[in-house]
Amino acid sequence: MADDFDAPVRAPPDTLTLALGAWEGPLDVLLGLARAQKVDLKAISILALVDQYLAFIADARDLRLELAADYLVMAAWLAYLKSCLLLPPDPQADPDPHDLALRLQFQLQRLDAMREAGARLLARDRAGHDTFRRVAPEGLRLVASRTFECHLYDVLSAYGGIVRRRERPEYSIVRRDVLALDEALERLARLVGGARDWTDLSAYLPSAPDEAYRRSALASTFLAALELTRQGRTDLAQADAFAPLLVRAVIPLPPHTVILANAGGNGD
Amino acid sequence: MTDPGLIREVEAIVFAADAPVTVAEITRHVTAAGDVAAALADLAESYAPRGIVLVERGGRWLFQTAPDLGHVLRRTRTAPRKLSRAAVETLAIVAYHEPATRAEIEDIRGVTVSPGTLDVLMAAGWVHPAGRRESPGRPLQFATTPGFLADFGLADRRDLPGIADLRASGLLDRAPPSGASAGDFAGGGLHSER
Amino acid sequence: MTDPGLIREVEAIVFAADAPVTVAEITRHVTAAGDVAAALADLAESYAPRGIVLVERGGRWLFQTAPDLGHVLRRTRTAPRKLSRAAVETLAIVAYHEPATRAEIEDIRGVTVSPGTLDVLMAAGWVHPAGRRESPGRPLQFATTPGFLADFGLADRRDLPGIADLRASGLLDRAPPSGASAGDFAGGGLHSER
Repeated sequence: MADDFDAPVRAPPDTLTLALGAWEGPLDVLLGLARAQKVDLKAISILALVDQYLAFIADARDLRLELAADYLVMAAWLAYLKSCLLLPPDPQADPDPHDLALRLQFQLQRLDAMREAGARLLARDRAGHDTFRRVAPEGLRLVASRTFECHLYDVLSAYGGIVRRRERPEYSIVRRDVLALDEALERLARLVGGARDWTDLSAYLPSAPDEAYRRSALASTFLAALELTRQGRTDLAQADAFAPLLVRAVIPLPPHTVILANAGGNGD
Repeated sequence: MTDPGLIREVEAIVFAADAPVTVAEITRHVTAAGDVAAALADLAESYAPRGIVLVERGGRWLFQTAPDLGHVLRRTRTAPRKLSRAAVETLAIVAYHEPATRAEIEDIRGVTVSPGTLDVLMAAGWVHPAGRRESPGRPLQFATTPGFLADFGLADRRDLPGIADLRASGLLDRAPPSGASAGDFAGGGLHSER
Repeated sequence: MTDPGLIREVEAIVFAADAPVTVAEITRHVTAAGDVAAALADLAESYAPRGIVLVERGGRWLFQTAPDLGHVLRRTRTAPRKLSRAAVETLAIVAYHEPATRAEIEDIRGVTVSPGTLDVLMAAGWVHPAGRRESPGRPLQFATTPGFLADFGLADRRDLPGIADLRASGLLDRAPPSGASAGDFAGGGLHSER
């Protein structure tokens, strides 16, 4: 197999070497023989070509060269083709031997054309042979920049979301921040207990640093005092408008029994 | 004027060389006669206004792209990315509470703020460091940039809708300046702890 | 005349690209406004007499040294590996018949395609698989690449030497014009199967 593409692609026309390694199969040999006829491939004599091929194979055998099977298959097929071509024309023959001959001619022409095309391709201005490019171009770079998509609405709704998230725990805390009425009732009843002396109601207010809690406690404790008085369990007295509101126990009672009864009916 | 044939050879040799070449190396390869150094000078002059220029670096010649065209070869394409929810929330908190420290942002969001989140907002040009808080640890504070107002179509930070309503409801009240640590800020403002 | 700023940018882009570039690729990089194709045409014209030329190969543009300076530059480079006769024939068959199946290559050459032949052409970047033929067995097809056109100095496939004549003479058809029973012939004789 020739590795040198600059060498002539075809074998020299007159001397057909018998070194089979130089041939790329039976079609290559046939093309070499056809070119040796020194005529246009369209005008070659198929019969002469067959004879030359069979002679080539006979020579190879005489020299005891090992022939690959496809060379022998071709020889057998060409011998058959020759016999068909020499017989009187038989309209029933299928395939028509003349079509087969045409087909062989076409194949030789086609292979020859591709050899020619390959040679002409190699003769062009080839990269690395006739033309040269930059060895290490820098390359182009497309860098995706970091632009971020965000709209005012996104910011506002995010902030709204944060606020809503924070509101939930706050409600539960605020509820603990007031002194509920039932809690105030229980607390006042417990604190007043059996105290028969008049005592300023404000003395019973819880002391807390939180202003809001203290105001809530004032309101609920006042209401608790009114409720306990309505139930007849405490007395309330006031000397004057805005004067201290005084409270005292009427009957000492265990606180929890009463409170449970009243808490249900007077929740608000 | 140098022989145009020599100039063409020199031009091709420098272009196809696998590294910058010296005058001696070029001389070894040219087939046309003449002064290679003069050919290089002529070439450099004729290329000067082009997008490709011929330059000498330490006695070696090479073609390179014109220095002012770097931005063309390394073209940046804008590929808008959506901000993460964490980033949007952080941006909102900074906008409503600025200047805000990272601890404050974390306290308000109720989750830690990953370092990348503020980086993204700074890369976007919407948030920037705004000095240190004069409180223990002197934490860095963050504020929005004029670019934030411009990008979000706000003339002023006061234009942030709803901020007045939120403040009136007590939800945005800052802690008194005396208790300036992060915990106190949160305690006085958006939530209360007992 | 095209904007000189655009021409400079196009010049730098083609020069810096690590492979031949299409007009679309160039357009993605330029910052100056204008007709990139017109700028390329102007550039090609201004480079034509130089030692470096701007050429179009298969719709892609590249700078290369002027072909007549090959003898100067060959001395600076190690010669590329030579192609075997089988490889040259196979390349020609693929180029002129593409897409071509392995069976078609074998039918034309009359021998089996050795495994290394197509590999060499694919490694060189000249041939690549191009889908399957919708015929029994769905054989793989091969076609040439844009790199093949660039490396063999072909503006496009119509530039393949003599392809119009070959097509007109029917030599690129699968069977002789007479319409003989080609299949029987190939099966019985010339086509060697192993």
